[in-house]
Amino acid sequence: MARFSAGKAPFIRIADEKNQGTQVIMRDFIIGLLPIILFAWYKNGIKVYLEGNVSFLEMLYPLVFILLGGLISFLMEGLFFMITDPKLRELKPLMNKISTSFALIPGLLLAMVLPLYTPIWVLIFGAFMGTIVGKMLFGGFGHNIFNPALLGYIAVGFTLIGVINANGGVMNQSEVLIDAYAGATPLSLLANIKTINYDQLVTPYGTLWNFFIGTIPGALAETGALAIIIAYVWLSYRKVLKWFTPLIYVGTVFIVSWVLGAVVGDGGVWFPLYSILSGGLMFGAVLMATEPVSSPKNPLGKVFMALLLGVLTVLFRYVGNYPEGVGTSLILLNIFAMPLDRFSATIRAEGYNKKSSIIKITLFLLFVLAIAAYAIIKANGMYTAGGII
Amino acid sequence: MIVQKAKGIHIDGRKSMSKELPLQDYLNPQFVYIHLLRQTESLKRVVEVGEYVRIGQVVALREGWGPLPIHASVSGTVTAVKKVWHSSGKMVDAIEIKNDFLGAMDDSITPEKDPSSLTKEQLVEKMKQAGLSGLGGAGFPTFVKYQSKLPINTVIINAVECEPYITSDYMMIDRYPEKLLKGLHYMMASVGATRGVVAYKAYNSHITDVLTPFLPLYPGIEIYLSKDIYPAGWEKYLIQQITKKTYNSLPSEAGAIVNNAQTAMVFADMVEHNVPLIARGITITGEGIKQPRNFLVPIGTPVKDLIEQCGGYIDGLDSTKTNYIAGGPMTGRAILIDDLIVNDTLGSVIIRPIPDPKLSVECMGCGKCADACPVFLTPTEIWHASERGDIEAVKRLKASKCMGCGLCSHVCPSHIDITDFVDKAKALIRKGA
Amino acid sequence: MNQKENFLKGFIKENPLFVSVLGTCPSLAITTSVENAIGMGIAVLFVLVLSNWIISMLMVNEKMREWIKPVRIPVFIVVIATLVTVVEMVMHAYLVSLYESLGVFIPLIVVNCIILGRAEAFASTNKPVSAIVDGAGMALGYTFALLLISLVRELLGSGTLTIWGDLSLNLRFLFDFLRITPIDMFTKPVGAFLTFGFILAVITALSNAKQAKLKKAVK
Amino acid sequence: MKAYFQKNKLLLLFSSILILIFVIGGIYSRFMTNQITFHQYKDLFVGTTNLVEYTPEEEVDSTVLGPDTSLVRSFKAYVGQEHKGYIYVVETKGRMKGLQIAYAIDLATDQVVGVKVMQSKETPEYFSRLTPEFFNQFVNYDLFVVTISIDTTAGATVSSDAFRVALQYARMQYMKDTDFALPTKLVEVNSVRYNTDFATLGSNPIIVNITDLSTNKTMDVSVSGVFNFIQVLTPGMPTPSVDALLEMKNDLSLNYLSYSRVYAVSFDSDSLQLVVRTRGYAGNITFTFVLNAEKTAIVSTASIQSVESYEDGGYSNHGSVPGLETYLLNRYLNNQSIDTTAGATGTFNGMTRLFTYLDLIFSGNGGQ
Repeated sequence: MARFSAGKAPFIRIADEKNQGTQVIMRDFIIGLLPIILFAWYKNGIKVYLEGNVSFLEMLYPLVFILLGGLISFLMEGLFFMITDPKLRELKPLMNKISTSFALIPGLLLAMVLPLYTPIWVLIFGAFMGTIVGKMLFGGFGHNIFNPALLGYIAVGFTLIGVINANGGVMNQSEVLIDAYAGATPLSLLANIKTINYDQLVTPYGTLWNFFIGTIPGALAETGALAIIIAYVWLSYRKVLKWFTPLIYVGTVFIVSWVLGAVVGDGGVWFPLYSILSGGLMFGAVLMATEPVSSPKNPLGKVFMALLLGVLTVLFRYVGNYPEGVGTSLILLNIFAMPLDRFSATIRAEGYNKKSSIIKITLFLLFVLAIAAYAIIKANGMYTAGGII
Repeated sequence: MIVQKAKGIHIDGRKSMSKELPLQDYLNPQFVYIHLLRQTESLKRVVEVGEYVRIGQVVALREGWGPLPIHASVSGTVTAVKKVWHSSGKMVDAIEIKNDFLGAMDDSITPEKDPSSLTKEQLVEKMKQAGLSGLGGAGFPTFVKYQSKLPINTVIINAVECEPYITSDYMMIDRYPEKLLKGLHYMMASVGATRGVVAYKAYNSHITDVLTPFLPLYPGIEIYLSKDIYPAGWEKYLIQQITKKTYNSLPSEAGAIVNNAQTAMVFADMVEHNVPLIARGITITGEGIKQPRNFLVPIGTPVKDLIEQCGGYIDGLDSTKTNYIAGGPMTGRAILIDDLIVNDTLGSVIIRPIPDPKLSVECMGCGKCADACPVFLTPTEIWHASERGDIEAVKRLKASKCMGCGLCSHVCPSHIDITDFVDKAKALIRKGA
Repeated sequence: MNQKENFLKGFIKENPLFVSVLGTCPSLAITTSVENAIGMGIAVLFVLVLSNWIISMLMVNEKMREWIKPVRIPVFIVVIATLVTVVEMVMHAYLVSLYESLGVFIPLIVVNCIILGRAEAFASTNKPVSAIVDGAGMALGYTFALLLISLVRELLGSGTLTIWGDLSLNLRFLFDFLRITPIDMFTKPVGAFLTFGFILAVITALSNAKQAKLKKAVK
Repeated sequence: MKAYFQKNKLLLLFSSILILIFVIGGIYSRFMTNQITFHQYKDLFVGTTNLVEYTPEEEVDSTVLGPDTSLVRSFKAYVGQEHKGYIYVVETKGRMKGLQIAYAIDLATDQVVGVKVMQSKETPEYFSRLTPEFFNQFVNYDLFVVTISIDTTAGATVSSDAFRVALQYARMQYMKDTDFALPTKLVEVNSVRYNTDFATLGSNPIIVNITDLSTNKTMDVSVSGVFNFIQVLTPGMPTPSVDALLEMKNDLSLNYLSYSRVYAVSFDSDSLQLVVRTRGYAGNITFTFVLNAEKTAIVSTASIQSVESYEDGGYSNHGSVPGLETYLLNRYLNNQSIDTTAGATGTFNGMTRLFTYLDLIFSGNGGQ
């Protein structure tokens, strides 16, 4: 007699529908990346080509670089599966496995946050640190503590940035320095002059419109705020990411830096705008902070994480030694994602109107406020409003 | 999203397929099988093999905290006591009755002379005599609710049918609108409630049309239109929406009783004609059969017969390639063989082709389950905590709040049976406690 | 167990660093160059062979064993510390640069788990000859492990291979040929942990595979 | 062997693709880097068709020019097959470390033909003051000039001085790479002083003691505020050659720049009017003082001409220009202490220099 009972309720699952499920999420994610990739290609390749500065082969390079990043991490994951699991040495099971483990994404993202003209071996090294060390050694997709792309980026950033600098290239005048660390990006300018003044921070790059479009120095794809916003709209429409996480993250940075700007400088709205449009904030908020595996699972936890990310980014950016604080705060909060998840899940399950929940939420918000206040007070001593002379 | 208000998810109803044809009577199956099981309690058989039984004759007794008599649904000879499948997935003893197609009634089935003069206690007694238990799916003995010591002022008829596919309540109300209101009227009388509510989904405006002519006859009865979301028919949700009150364990704390629509109809029959629970409406639907429709059948009818009545399977499908879902698709149970018998809690059978095996994918932590949960739990956290065996954490995460609606599994993009893991966590609490 | 097996077990089967994971602190700290690994290996070889021999001589008699047992740890420490002091002084006198680069890790051999562990687990219950063979095998296995780590770290970290003193191999041309540069990270503690972890993983995977094969053969 | 390939073909395929990416991608990336380099440097050397990077056989001992100066890259520039010149990328320290400047030097004429900033961490505010004129002075700059002298840009002195140091380095490297040698020195500057004699102070503001190496004679000459030769003061000495005087000017502007910051323009002995010019932040500030008969103190200030910048309300609230100058001058005249004025360091420095100068010439005349 056949087995009497089969399968588990519910029998209608969204995942069974045509345009749902894990693979569809991956497809949607890659579609969401397209505008950013195209922007990176336009900024670093096509635009320079149209201005007549480079040859056709050179024009293709940014695109090839990003795609190579994806391919490298794909191959590495495949090799890892083949070496560790004898069952996966045939093409079909291997492809099934890889297609459900988002193999392309870490490499693509990594290539997008690295400067153009990073040597290929550095890219391979970064992909290795991200995919193998950061993802597969932790148990594969779904078990990684850190965002693989971010881990690769940090590994490259802390060990091989000199190599990238030595290879760093110039294509046209607007991008004398493409490298995020080398010193010509808006944020490192701020870190150098420690002055919050529109004429000194924004005018060298034109207007804030250039910041929005993305024609300012920075890594391959991180400057294109417009392209990232398009990706954000698509990804939240397809429900690949929760719409409020990037919004709260960017909003927190906006508000805290507005206060910071008002305390130190002239308090104009340009400073928070400058703050959210420069560096990798937009990119990190939309594509890194929403990475599902390494961030809290429940909505309240996501809100908590986004708030913390916002204030920590301001703290690391304006008070720390390095010009960019997005990567550091992300990797720090990746570690705390699990406790944060448990903390917020308990509050959520108990109900917000319970006394204990109110106390917990209040304490958390006070903590966030304390960090923000510390950042502002500290920055007040470090920055000046800056007049001429 | 993150603000805590009652919520749910709209699921494609797929109800139209079984609404095309009207309710069909199928009152005389060849054999009926009366399961000797109600909820989790075994019944005491009171008839012997070879005995002749009439419709409405007591054949078994439920004992324990909710004692009920169980009645024969056709007249004929008890031919055997054998093990048959129950929709809960177990094999249980059942009384097999061979129908003699005479329709002989038991003596107790006589019209009541003056139903309106019955007292509360008499009505509750009738409820008990009818062997009435919740026809919605839980199978909870109905009279127990009406013995509540707390004051009850609202009786709610739950005809929401929030699960997809199922239309039996809708079809039954369509045919017997007055019986529903009568049943509700008697139910209100048996507990002294002043307010009666019939709740169903807003898009079923047809029901409003058929009920409206009878509403003036029964004072205190109103209509509540619910949103088209799942789980709108959840008892707690319904009471919260209608009475604006919430409760912890029992609906009576909020002064309300919720009953299924068909329960009310059976009760109306019982009060006026002394007909106990012998038949119910059932939906036979799904993509796997030619003509889905609803039936009014005696309890104990084999589903196989009903599938034949529906015109059989679609081309290229036979019973070996078919999945039979007993109950709703969200909370029911999939069964691979058609040896299924209609019992008191089986409101629908959905026949679908066996789906392809799915790739197993790791949890990617998208958090859609936490987002969908109507009681604001975080299923992944509960799952991890129960895997660690951390009972304290499971308790802190309020796993006991879960009502098993299945939405978390429903929305999971990775085909993970999260509902199952949460059930295990709940079992862990029970074991630990 | 014959003496050959006794000697060889220290290399892979019971490798003090990779299998028992003993004495990791000095191992990770000093493996920035091959020279350091060789120097450390020689020091450990000297101390381990002699301490094993002396301790097994002390404990060879049943009566002595009974007598020493309650105070055996102090006794072992005294023996080892004496030997380590000898090594330290000799090194300071004749191999100054090595002495300086190994630094505090030479005196710390006293509390190295490998030496005390072998004394406790093997030398105190075995005959002097076996103890010497065991000590030599273990020390050489440890050296082998150090060499493995230091080879990777020095090659990737600074692009050279310093074998002894001036005898060093500059492999920068290889890097230049491949258009890459040494990865600074490998000379830092991060690189030590990464290298150690990867070698550990490979060795564990290999031994797991071997055991699975054995199990299959038995079945 | 064949069986092994059969068994592990997928593994081998994946590995070989990875190696292929490493090799071909590496070559592509390398090619790209070379292309970028070419695009970066080609406009330095007009008509260059090929750049070959090389490591100099002998590097300059950079400690001469300070620890922060070093050669980053060096190229040989070719037009077709013909070796035309060199490009040196020198890293030095301006206001910040890491200022990289590339100089292209033409082999045929020993001239600097192009200069370009490759990387800078300087404050854009100051750096943007380096005008095209500043860079144009490098075009066809003759390395044959004995002492390198470039006109610094006001407000960006430190940054523009870095260009001089880097050019010095590039020239030293160029000397090592080619058989280029500097010509012999024509003149030696021994000392520089201000003229404190009111009789000649207006016409000969600065007096330089030089040794004309061609005739080996030591003499005093007077130069103007911008180090232009005026006349020989030591009697009986021949006027040095024009080349020698040019070299002297270079040397002065290189090593004695501070003397050009403040100097007397004229002195009228009848009206006792002394005109002194000092260098402020934005330009020259010219004072006209009326002195007492003993020429030891200032009686009154006739006029102050200033082009200092106009901040709203004057810097540090001293009223409109020349509010700060007047304020400081009054404090000086009343023997009050003079503190740095925040936000007006340039003007303040100019004023203190002026006071030192005034002290000098008054005390040279017996005053306080």
